[in-house]
Amino acid sequence: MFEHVLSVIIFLPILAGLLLLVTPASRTIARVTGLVISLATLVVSIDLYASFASTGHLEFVEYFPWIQSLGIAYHLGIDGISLFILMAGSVLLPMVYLVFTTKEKGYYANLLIVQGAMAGAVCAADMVLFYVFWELMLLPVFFMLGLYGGPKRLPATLKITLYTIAGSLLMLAAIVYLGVSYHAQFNEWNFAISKMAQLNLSGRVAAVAFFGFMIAFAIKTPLFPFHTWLPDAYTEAPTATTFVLSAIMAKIGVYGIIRMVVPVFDEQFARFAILLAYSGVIGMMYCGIAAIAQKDFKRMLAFSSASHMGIIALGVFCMNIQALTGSIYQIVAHATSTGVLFLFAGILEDRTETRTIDDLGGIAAKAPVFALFFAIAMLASVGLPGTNGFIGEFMIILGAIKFNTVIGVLAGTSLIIGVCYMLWMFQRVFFEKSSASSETFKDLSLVEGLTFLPVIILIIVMGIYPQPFLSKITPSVALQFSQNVPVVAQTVTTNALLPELTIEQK
Amino acid sequence: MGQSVNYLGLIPLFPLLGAVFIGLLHIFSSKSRVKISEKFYGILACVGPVLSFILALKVFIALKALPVDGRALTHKVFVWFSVGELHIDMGFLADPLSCLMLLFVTLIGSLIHVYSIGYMSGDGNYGKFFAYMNLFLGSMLVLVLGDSPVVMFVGWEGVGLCSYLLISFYSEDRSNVLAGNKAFIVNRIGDLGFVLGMAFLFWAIGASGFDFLSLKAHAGSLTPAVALAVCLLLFVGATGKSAQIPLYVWLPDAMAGPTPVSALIHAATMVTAGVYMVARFSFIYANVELAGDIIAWVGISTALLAAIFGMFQDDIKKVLAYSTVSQLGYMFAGVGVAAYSAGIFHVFTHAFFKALLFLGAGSVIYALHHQQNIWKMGGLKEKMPKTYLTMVIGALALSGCPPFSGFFSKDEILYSALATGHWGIWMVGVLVAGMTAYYTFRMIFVVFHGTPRDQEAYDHAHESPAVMTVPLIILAVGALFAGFLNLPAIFGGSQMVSHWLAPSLTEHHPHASLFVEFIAIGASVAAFAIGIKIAYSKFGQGAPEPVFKGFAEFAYHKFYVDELYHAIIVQPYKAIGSIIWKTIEPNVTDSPVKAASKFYMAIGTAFKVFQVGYVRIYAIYMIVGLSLMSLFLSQSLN
Amino acid sequence: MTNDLMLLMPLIIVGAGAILLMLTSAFEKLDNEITAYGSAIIFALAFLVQLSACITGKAIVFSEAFNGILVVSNFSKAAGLIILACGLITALSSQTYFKQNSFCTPEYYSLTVFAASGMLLLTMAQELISVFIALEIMSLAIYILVGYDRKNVISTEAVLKYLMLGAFAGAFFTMGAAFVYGAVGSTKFVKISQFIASHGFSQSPAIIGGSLFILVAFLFKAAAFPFHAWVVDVYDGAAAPITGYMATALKTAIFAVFANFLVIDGSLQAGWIKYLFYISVFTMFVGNLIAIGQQSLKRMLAASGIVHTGYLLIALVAVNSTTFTGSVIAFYLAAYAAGTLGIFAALSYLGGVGEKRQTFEDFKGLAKVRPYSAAAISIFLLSMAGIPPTAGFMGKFYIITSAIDAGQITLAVLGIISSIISMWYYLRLIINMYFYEAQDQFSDTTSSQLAPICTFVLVVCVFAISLYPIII
Amino acid sequence: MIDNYLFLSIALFCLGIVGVIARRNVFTVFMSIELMLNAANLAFVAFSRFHESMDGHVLAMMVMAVAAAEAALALAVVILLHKHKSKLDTNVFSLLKG
Repeated sequence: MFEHVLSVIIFLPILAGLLLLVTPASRTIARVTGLVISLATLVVSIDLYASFASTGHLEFVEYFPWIQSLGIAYHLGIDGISLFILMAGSVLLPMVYLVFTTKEKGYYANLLIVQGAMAGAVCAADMVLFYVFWELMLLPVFFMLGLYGGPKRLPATLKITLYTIAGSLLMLAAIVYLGVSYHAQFNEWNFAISKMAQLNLSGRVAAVAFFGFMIAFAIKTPLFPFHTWLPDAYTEAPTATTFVLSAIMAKIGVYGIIRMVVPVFDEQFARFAILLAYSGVIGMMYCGIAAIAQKDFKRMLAFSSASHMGIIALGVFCMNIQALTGSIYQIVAHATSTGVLFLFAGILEDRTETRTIDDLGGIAAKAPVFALFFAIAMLASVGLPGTNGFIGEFMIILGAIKFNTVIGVLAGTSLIIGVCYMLWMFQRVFFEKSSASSETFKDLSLVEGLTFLPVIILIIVMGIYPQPFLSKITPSVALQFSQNVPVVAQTVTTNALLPELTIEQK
Repeated sequence: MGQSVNYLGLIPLFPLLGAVFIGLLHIFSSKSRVKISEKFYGILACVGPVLSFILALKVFIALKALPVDGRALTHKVFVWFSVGELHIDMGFLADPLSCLMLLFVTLIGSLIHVYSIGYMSGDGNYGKFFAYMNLFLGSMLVLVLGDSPVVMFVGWEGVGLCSYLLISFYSEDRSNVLAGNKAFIVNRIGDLGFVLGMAFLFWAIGASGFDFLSLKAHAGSLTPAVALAVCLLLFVGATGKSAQIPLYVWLPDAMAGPTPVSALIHAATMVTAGVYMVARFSFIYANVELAGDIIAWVGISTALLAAIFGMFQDDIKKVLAYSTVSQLGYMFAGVGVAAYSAGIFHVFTHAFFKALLFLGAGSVIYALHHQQNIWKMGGLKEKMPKTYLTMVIGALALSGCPPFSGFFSKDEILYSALATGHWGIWMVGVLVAGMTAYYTFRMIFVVFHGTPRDQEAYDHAHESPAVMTVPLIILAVGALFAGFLNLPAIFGGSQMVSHWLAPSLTEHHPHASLFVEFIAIGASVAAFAIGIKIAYSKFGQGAPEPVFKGFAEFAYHKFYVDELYHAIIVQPYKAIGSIIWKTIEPNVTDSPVKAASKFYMAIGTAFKVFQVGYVRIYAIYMIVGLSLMSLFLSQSLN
Repeated sequence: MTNDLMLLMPLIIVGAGAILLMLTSAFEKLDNEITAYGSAIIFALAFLVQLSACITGKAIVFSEAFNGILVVSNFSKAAGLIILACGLITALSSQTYFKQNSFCTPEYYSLTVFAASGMLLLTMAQELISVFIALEIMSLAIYILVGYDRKNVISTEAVLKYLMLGAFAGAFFTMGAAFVYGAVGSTKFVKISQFIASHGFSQSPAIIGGSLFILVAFLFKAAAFPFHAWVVDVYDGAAAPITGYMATALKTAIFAVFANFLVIDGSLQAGWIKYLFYISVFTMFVGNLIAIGQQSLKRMLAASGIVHTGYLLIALVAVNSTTFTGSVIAFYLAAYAAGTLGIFAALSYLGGVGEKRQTFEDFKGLAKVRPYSAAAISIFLLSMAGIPPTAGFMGKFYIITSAIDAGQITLAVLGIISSIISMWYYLRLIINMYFYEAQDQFSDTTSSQLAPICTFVLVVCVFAISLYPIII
Repeated sequence: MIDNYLFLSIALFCLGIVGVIARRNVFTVFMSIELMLNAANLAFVAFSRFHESMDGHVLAMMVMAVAAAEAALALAVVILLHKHKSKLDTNVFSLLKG
């Protein structure tokens, strides 16, 4: 459509949000602004999607030098992998403004900012820029959680913030290490993500840097056993925040692994993949089983989300094209399904003033449309064929089997684990006799229905006819696997320049 | 290979569209106060299945026209998903096997839709019911027609979903919903096997096309180990779907659904999907003796177990449910001994008479206002002659009385078991045949003969409307004559069905002596006679409700298998869940974080001690630091 | 010669201005207001001159003046800029501060200017005794400013501690200078470096001992472990603007001269790196540990000042004496100064009469009452914590990059860890300001807008410095 | 020759240090600091003699000047302290701590 489309997608919401914050706008104005801006972003992104050529390389590249002396640049671009996370954000976020109509000004403003920041993190092609947006994502979450969260919000806020920042600061050190090693090996300063694949990293410090990245992403994703901030945060956070966290932000963690860890640390990654895969699959089972014990449906959804993230991450660790494509597809699928589910949870909470599963019941009879939509989203999240949940999960399991039989079989159990807690919850909330609190439950209004309808349709379409979407992803994934062989240029000479060696001399 | 046509996709499409349309209509009517007449729903609901049936006939004719070894129609609608070597088309395949399934699924489906118009009348969620039924039929047809395991899996899970939805159709009642959950989850356990089997199969031979035809072409290159693994994993899927040991537990509970559902899904079509799938993969199973034996034994022991349970049930539908399980056991015994055509043929005949029996039972239940306990019935044959007659035909077919359809198909299976030297299986099979005859006629006698046990219910009883009885009659005709389609040579027949199926199955017909064949027939007939004799002597003149003791009581409670599963699987699972949540999460996984923060605050407050506030002490700090530095300095210098 | 004088112009302006103010404050016609504006004008003027020197001045690196005891380098120019800016902000926010606090006399402002002149001299000094004199000019002025509130025993105690320990450290400095003089026969850095080059560092004990003593003095002024203990008490006792002034300008001057001294010879620096390594590690962690336990805002900021000293020491460890530009240090100092001064400027108008708002609790719910001030303070805190896209992040980024580039990976990682530790007590204030209901209406804050304006100017700076990181 | 001077100056310096950390009276402490400064001066003078150059003397003069300024300030502070709590014990002034 026009130039700098990515910058528009990133900064339109951020600027609007800041504007709302500094001006004494009323909540209605804030909401309308949010809606308009996010819809505008959606339009731009759809245009972007349409004109995305799926070459596999970065497209819509924008490059302005930022700090020449260190080769840091304002460098944006998307490929098939990032495109879908970007789209997920742009498609899903407008719903919030339509569904939740009576929130503070800051609520909507922060939503806008976080949307822009997430888009930035996804589009950034420079590690430092990525880090900037990565940290920027957290601040609005911090404020939304702390300002508009539930009764026990403060500990949750502190936990998520400190936990995440701790992780990302380690990542910062790793990023700098990469930049410096690049300087040492090719004696020019550069922080471009794509360049880092040429590095050949080995030895202790490289492994440390690898874990610097991995821990940061593992915390964000979250990957077992770094998930402990999640239940509190997801439960205490206002619905929109939980929605953002689970639907998109968690995915950016996985995206980070795909984008920075897999190509750059190919050697270390190959070494630790099995370990990581186990942590992914164990996390899936652990959280899935824990979900069945939840009395609070929001917390149950939180655990289910963590469980799904486990299997999505597993797809990345399996190191074959099916699994990786599967997890990217599952990222989108899970974004849609779990996002919708969390929004529904918010609606339930708003209308029944309870989050306890046992206080509810018989809602299906009261609200057929709501029940239908919820059921479709739920079935997508348990991976029923015909919904988009199946495609990704199937490919991940397929890839996992190839990667390691045991892990594959364990991954397969997600078919069962997911269904157990979901059906049980569905039974107690939607079926059976209607309880006092759900007696007067209102069905979705027309606006709400029309808000959710596109996503519900998307869930089914992506399940029945996924190929158009996949064909945009696969080139980039194939490229990932093709470029994984490290450039062996001047290995011998540059090893002497590697920082870790110089430190041993000291 | 296989001629490409462009209408296969439509066959499942019609019911699916019907489902969507009816569903939307239902929601619309429930939102706005516009009432839509049941007639309209009923007609709408029947359109899809009937159209599919007509197309199925078209398929049949088209296949007939083709040369025997080239009998396959394919229709690739679009590329479903294709990543790397994985390439899955949304494609459909009609070969003789699927064609046979197609025909009777659509036929019986249509009949049951018609029947439901009567049975479901007056139900609040009329529209919803038909939406689900259409959805089910569509999924079933996808299952049957799918040209690759993955597409088949779509239908496979789809029917599972529909059965969940329909079992928990009366969702106010918790037990129904629980039954639905049970069905779905148990099916899912099976599906895990299916998926893993698919995955192994794919990595073995799937790279060059994952549809059945190319799989069949490459089946030879399977290593025995992989082949065995694939067979068993897929069979796990089959046990889930077709209610075999150890996953049969969901089917009896599934009777919580409306009776037509039980007839359509849990008797005629869905539960036979497992058998169909094994027959589909016959090109693998045929080469793996061990897997075949395991299947056969699992099948026949399921048949025995279910028959034992069946003899002590007092809910008319439960009796039929266990008889279904038992018959499914037969079918697996059949396919297990590599008599795939026999198994499929039993599927075919069973569909008729079991649907018939269920619908008959439904009409009884309908007549008695949803009374299902046979000990509250009795002497109904005067009140509802049509139902009685048709049900007797069904019962005879079920218990394998010549020349009813059940006889031929069951005999075929037992004969092949015998002919392939599986004596044990044959003997158990004959025993089960006797038991089948016994419990079937026990039901018939108790329900229709003797004196009414519940007088005023009896007085209100009445024959069902035509819309319900006509399907009964049609099915009865099927139950009577379907057997002749596969009349074995010994009766001067020419096994049409077997020959029809031959091109799409990999089996070698055993050739045993005529003597063996006579033994088989004689034994099963004798067993039938004995069974029916005992049943008549005990219940012929009407008998009081028996009180079960000892083994009978044990069997009446189904050997407490459900309780066992609940105790060793469900409870521990939930327990683990709450242990993780209550104990492990806070005390193990989260403990490092907690400890870190505690330590953090503690050390922070502890450190304030050093800020004593006495300036002299600060000076001392400086001096100490200085002297330490100089100490290290002197160390480093010399 | 004239060129050299031009380069010294800021120093001259400030010095002359200081004396002028001191004299004029004898007239009681001139009240605090006017002297405040006067000092502000002096700072602004000097700042502009310095700025023009930075921009237009064709960078005359190491252009000699006064026979090589003073040197103007880009680094010293940058440091001077920071110092003058800090002075300006301090003068302005003091004006607002003294609307609520009554112990002001006109001399106050001239003393701030005096201190500034000392600092400027310090940044340029290339000779030990002139370093000592500059140090004392600065320190004496600061001592007085710390104890300016004569009625208040707290500030008197603060000045006692500061003066006593400061003089103690000063004595060490002179002794060190004496040793170096004894070895070299001169106290000029140039000569010293020639001497070390010819004789070698480890060969001459006098140089080692002398440099040790000198280092001690610097580390004391920079508040590095184990010479840090005074900082918390003194900052607590001093008036908010002065605390800010000390925390930023003084630290800038000290690190300027510290770096200049350290890089006079490679072997000298190499000889001390090991110690600086440990000192910086201990400084970071001890500072954090002190900060965690604090309830008073000023004490927490003082402790965090110690932590930042630790980061700056990392930069010192990483400097390469041959290709030294000081850009990293200068940038970090600028970023740090913007954040810290901002907070103290905010404190000087939010603190209330007699600085009655001191602890974290006192600022609960500030965001509900004064959203913009709360936002500004949060931004400053985030900058100190090093969260992008603030200046603090960029500063930290440069320091870590330089450290890893110099092969000090361990040090860099430790720095990262310490900033993880420091995160909590920065967030704590934000949480207090935002996530609680307001008990206090902050209604007693003054009408004077100078300090608020400074605050928001500094907010702009925080972002500007990071988004347009001019590497000097 | 020079050694003796150095020994003396170092001895004085150490005395000063001891005085600072051992004594609690503010006066004594400041006098000890003066002692340290003078030790430095002594060293300067001695070294300048040793190097046959007058720089050392100049430096010593400057140090004295500064020391004088410092002493003046110190006296002012002492008076202040005495005003507040009519004691000169440094341990009395420990309100700021923790």
